[in-house]
Amino acid sequence: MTTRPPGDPHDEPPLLELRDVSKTFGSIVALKSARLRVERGSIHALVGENGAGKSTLVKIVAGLHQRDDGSFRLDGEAVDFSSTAQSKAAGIAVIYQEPTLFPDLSVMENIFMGRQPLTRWRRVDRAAMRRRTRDLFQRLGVAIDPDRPAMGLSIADQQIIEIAKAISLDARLLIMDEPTAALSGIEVDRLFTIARALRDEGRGLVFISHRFNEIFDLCDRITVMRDGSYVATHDAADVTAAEVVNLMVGRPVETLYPKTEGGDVGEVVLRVDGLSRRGTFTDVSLTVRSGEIVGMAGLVGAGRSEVARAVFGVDDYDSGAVTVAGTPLRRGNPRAAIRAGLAFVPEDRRREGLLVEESVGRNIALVLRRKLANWGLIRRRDEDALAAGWARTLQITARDLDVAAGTLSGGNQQKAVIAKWMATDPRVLIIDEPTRGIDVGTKTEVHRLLDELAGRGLAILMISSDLPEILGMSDRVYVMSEGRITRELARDEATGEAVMTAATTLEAVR
Amino acid sequence: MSGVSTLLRRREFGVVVAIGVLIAVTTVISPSFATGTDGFRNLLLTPSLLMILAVAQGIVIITKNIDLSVSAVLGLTAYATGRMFVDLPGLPIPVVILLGVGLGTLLGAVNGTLVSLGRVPSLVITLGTLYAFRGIDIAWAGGDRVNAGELPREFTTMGTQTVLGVPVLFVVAVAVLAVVAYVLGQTRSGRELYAIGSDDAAAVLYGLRVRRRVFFGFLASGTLAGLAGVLFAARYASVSSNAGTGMELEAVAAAVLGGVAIVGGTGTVLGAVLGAVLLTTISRALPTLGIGEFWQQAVLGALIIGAILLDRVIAARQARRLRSSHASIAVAPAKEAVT
Amino acid sequence: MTTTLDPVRQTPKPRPAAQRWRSLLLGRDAAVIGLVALVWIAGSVFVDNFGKPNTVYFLLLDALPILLIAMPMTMVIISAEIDLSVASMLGLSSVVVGVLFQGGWPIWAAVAVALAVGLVGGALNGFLVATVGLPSLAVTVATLALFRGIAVGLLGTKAVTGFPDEHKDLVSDRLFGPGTAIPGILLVFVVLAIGFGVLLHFTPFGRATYAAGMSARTSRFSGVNVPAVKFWLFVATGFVSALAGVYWTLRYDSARGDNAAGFELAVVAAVLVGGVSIFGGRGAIPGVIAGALLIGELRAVLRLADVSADAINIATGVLLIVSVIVPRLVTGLHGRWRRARRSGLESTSSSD
Amino acid sequence: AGCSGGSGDDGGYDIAFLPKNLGNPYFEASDKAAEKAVKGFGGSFKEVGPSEATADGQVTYINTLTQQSVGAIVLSANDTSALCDALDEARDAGIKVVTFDSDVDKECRDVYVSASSPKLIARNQIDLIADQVGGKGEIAILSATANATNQNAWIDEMKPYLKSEYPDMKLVDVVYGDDDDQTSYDKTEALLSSHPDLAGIVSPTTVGVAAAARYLSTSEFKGKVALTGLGTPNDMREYVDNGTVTSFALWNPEDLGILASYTAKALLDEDITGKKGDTFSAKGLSSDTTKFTVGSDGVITLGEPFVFDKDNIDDFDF
Ligand SMILES: Nc1ncnc2c1ncn2[C@@H]1O[C@H](COP(=O)(O)OP(=O)(O)OP(=O)(O)O)[C@@H](O)[C@H]1O
Ligand SMILES: Nc1ncnc2c1ncn2[C@@H]1O[C@H](COP(=O)(O)OP(=O)(O)OP(=O)(O)O)[C@@H](O)[C@H]1O
Ligand SMILES: [Mg+2]
Ligand SMILES: [Mg+2]
Repeated sequence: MTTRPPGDPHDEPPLLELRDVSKTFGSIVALKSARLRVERGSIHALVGENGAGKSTLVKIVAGLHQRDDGSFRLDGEAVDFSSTAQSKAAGIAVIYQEPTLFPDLSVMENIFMGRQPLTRWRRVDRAAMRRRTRDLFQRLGVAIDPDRPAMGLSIADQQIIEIAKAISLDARLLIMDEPTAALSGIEVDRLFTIARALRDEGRGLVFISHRFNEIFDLCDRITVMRDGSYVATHDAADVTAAEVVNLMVGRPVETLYPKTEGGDVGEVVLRVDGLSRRGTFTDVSLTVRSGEIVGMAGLVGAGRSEVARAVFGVDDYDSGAVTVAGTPLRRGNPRAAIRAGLAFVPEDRRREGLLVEESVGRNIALVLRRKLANWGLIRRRDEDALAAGWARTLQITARDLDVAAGTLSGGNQQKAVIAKWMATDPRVLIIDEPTRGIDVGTKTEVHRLLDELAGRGLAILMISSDLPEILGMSDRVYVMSEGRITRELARDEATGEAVMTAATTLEAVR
Repeated sequence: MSGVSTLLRRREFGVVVAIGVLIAVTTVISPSFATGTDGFRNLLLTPSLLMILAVAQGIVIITKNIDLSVSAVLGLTAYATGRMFVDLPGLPIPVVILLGVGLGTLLGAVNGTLVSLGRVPSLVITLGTLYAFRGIDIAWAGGDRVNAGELPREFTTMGTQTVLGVPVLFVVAVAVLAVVAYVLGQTRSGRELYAIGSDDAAAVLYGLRVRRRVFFGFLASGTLAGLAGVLFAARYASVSSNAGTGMELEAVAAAVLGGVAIVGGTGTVLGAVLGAVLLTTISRALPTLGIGEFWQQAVLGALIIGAILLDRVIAARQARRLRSSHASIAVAPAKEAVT
Repeated sequence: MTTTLDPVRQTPKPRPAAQRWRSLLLGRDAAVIGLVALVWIAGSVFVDNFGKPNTVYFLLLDALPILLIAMPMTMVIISAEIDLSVASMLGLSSVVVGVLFQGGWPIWAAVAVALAVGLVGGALNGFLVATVGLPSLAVTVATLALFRGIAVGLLGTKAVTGFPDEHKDLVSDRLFGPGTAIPGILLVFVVLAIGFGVLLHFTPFGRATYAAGMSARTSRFSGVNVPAVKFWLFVATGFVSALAGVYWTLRYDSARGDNAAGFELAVVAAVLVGGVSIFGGRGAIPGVIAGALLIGELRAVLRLADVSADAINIATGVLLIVSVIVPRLVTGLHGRWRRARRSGLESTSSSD
Repeated sequence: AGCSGGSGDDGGYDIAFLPKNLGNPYFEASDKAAEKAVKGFGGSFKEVGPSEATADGQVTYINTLTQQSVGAIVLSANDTSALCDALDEARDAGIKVVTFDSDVDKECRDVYVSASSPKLIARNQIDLIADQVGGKGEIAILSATANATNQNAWIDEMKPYLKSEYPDMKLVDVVYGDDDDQTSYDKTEALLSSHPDLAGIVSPTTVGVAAAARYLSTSEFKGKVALTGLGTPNDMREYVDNGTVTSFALWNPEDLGILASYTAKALLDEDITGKKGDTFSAKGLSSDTTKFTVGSDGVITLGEPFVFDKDNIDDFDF
């Protein structure tokens, strides 16, 4: 199967063509004039900053949202989906940015819901379903029990089930909105192998990611969006990452990792001693000094987030101790941690970081609500002033501070979470996946911010699955594997190779 | 896992054991409780109506909704059934039964339309229709009561008749249970109800017809409540406007007692039905066990608390089990990924 | 295309106070308050005897238990929970007062014990919901049966009556002398309403309540002690329900196990009509007060117009449904209208 | 306005009936007859009431009637003392208060129209059941609500009478069907399962006796366990015909309604004030009596309960 030359529209209509699509949510313009043209037998990357409108475009194709204006053609025919059922029937499979599983149902029912194989009596054929699920997992190279409920699966496992679901649909157009955000290298490789095979069968694929190496590795063509509008489409072979970034941001980006070398590192502020939680992590000890950014690397599922959550107190642990500036922390008590000067930006922004229905202002003031109160009463003016101050400092983009936090783009949501924690004037910041799903432009801003905070004497523990980020930002790196810290690397020892070796150590031993 | 151990692990099994123990103990104290002809008949007859309501409630709760109006639907259809016999004496009994059930369906459709099209929480809507339907019932019936003498004999005997010692009403309830359990457990549409209850946002993304399914859930609930209303008229042979008052919470309690989680997505209608049986058996057994009739409700309340606590313990155990089996993602030997 | 609709690349400010007022005046609360006034005017014009001091007096006395319990219930529902056991607690408190009074206790001591029972019952709900983490709908359906069962168990279906006049007068005396409209007992409500209003809207605890209702998870990650918040809300609800039970006992001079049976739904209806979202995170005290008054007022009007109890029930039910459906329709239509207008503008501009 | 007592548009008598609850056939019958009587003497009639038989529900309606300044309130009370404050308020506003069927404390009303005297009823009921069970064995009572004044008064009279007249009969249980059909039905069932040796049931309430009869008629106890009580002929006809019940008693609820109406009229006309010895007349009763006298404590008595059985039941239709 050959890749069809991106060519003559009169020859044969493209698989998918969107022109001048617009969409508003209330007063928020998500799309102004978006354009996308996907050929059969090609993998098409859709890139753009956070809030550029990629996911919205995908949801319009899926029939989840309806466009306000513009044209939408499938195989040259104008279509109008009013539900995802219709797009599915038309042969479109979508992996949404957010995993969408039914926690109470078994993994296999999650994959086949609504189209379960039937026996003669129109009964659900569980045996056949199980068999087909096993086959799918085999193709993806994972071993998940088809009968277990989806409840309790890690984000990575959930993402794999989403992928299995989409593949099983046998669609002619497969759209993947950041499918790799929670996956490790090996899983990403498998996904890519499958994606290429699908392309070679003549299907069209749309791939959304913020990771350029993946985009250039996988995709044939790239469409860039900015602020809800179409910017350009190029063959992947014809452009460089830097050029794409320029198109996305509309301005050149100087450097991704604005790390100040050789800053002042003070005494130990955060000390974790022999922290263990059965089945999750074992004997984790680490220190973070003031003014230092300590990276925490590892494969997905290594247990880094769990350690962070236990340290902050939202999760319990079995044994060990956490001390902040010499004072031991009570376990399982986030309030004590906050009082001691700990701040925690969690990995799941929308569910753990923000009240998505609440205004940006109140989100920023949430942690500090008690300190804001005078004689037990909060004055609106104080709340506004605090929020406005931090919104300015972090350059949050929003219409005003009264809009719901959930309507901000991913990057701005992340800034709002950081703002809410900076407002508490912490001594230690634990930040989990600081730039997951954040566009390049905002990424740099976040990195500069972290560097600046460290420069002001904050102790930062940064968990990241983005290896360049770890290498570029950390003064020191801990590597975790299967719930244990396998290595501690100084900045000059920390190479990609060293980190990856340590991250896979235990697996190799087994 | 062997069949037996799966059975023992089922939540429903615990309820069955509880019912069994209760009946056994009570019968030892007062043999006529389960062994006399009437005792045995009543053992099955008394819970029958609540069993049907529990199935109705079960369907709706599984979709993460709730139907507080079942009792009012029951009351209204019961009265309508009686009225039809009085006002339209020529109508054959089966037609009246169908019309009665049909009225339930209609009322269910009202709930379903308001909840699914209006996209409004069902607790609010069915609380509203609970008031409204009951109000209509009272307005229509006023102080009137349809008496046994005004109903055809064949109809009222159906309410208490037994076939081989098993009351007809119980047979109907079990038939309803069997059909609904099959649909929920074994058909695509039934499984979709579970999916919707488990996460309705995901169900929308998935392309399931959430609104339609929820609508049909309420339609089914209304229909079953209508059926219960018709049977109520047959069993008590006397209907006034307050028939079934307060049964909405009993139905919810039965479902919860039987392991249908109020948060949707889990539980079975079999459990709900067993919950109904347990609930009615308790209130019948307590006087025999020497607990004053006035204390029954208190015991019932304590029991429901016990049941939901038990569910919590079971769920926690299962969660632990799932976590320890988490190594699922352990990378399988890199097989040829694409065939 | 208008520039105001564009995403703005500038630092956001708080919304100007004028705009906030506008959205408040066009909001849900204002609509309910307007409706209260409307029904009042309609009642005064069309119904004999409505609008006299006595009507107001009895209306307030009748609505008082709903008004009282609606205050903590509002906060419970905003925290995304629900308490269906309030009416049973009311009945239990009433029975406790009755039984102790009958047993020769001084009335104030009986009342104190009843209020303590309210605290304990609320704490039981709170413990099961907040600490153990059980769903409140299920828990409070259970305690609905439990509290009512204890009440009925203690007193059977008997009633204790004959409370001393000086205590009954406490709840029935008029604030400004005989013939005037305002019952003195309303002061208790005013204090409570101000207390809960300030607590919900102007304190860290109130912010925590909203946060817990919007996302318990985010709240926990932000150092909000969600279980504590919910626990205390249930305790408060139990306490106020018991207080309403004392009121009920003295007002009707009757301590019975089945006092206010089924009343929980009326309280929930008032709260929801008042604009509180059953999903939590949304709602305000002024709207709820208006909601409770609206229901009470509607009942008074209909009763004075000799409309029977059944029609009153229908009206309550319809009001409840309308109060949630209409805002939906309005936002839906508003959106459609705006889209239509926008595309109209665009087509004219493009034809230029 | 309206202190002068019911200066309605319809010529003077503005009378409101307040039954224990709406939807109770007994009160339906009496109130319907009362309506006819009131219309007959040119008054205006209305019936209002709560849907559940509770005191607080009645208080609200008494308050409303007070605001409407009706001429007289005729009520059957759900509680002896709980209604007093509301009734006092009504009387302060010049409204006449008549209780019928079930009384309140005598200070809170003008007169009470009693269907019969507790003593007469208690004896009648015990005699009936004794006759049916042959004067010995276990009996039980299925009552209305536990604090229904009239029921309790009758039960209190029954106990000593039973002891002195029928020493071989034993009262083993009193249960409460709350005047609710379904509850009464279920309570009957419970009664029979917890007292296997029960010989007879007395249910001095129309709802209860009908429900109990319906239960018995389809159970194995039909014909074995005797049943009597206070019931209406229309409710009980079927069970008398099929042999479940031999005899039961009641006064005529229509007469009671009519008498209560005339009592209210007499109060409004100031023919009577509630003093012992006052007399007035009533028309349209099924019996020949037209002259009634107020007894002590302001009680007016309709008469003795009437016993229905196979031979006479078909002469009645209510
Ligand atoms: N349901 C919604 N209601 C209101 N605004 C929305 C909604 N969905 C998206 N938006 C807004 O539309 C714009 C585009 O969002 P979208 O999610 O499409 O961006 P994206 O390119 O996918 O960003 P990311 O890379 O962060 O996923 C954003 O400003 C976002 O806040
Ligand atoms: N939802 C969950 N329920 C129970 N246990 C979980 C869950 N998610 C993860 N775990 C446990 O925690 C361990 C680590 O999970 P997780 O994937 O979050 O690791 P991580 O190192 O934080 O990776 P990342 O942050 O990159 O996703 C898993 O091995 C598993 O035992
Ligand atoms: Mg996106
Ligand atoms: Mg993680």
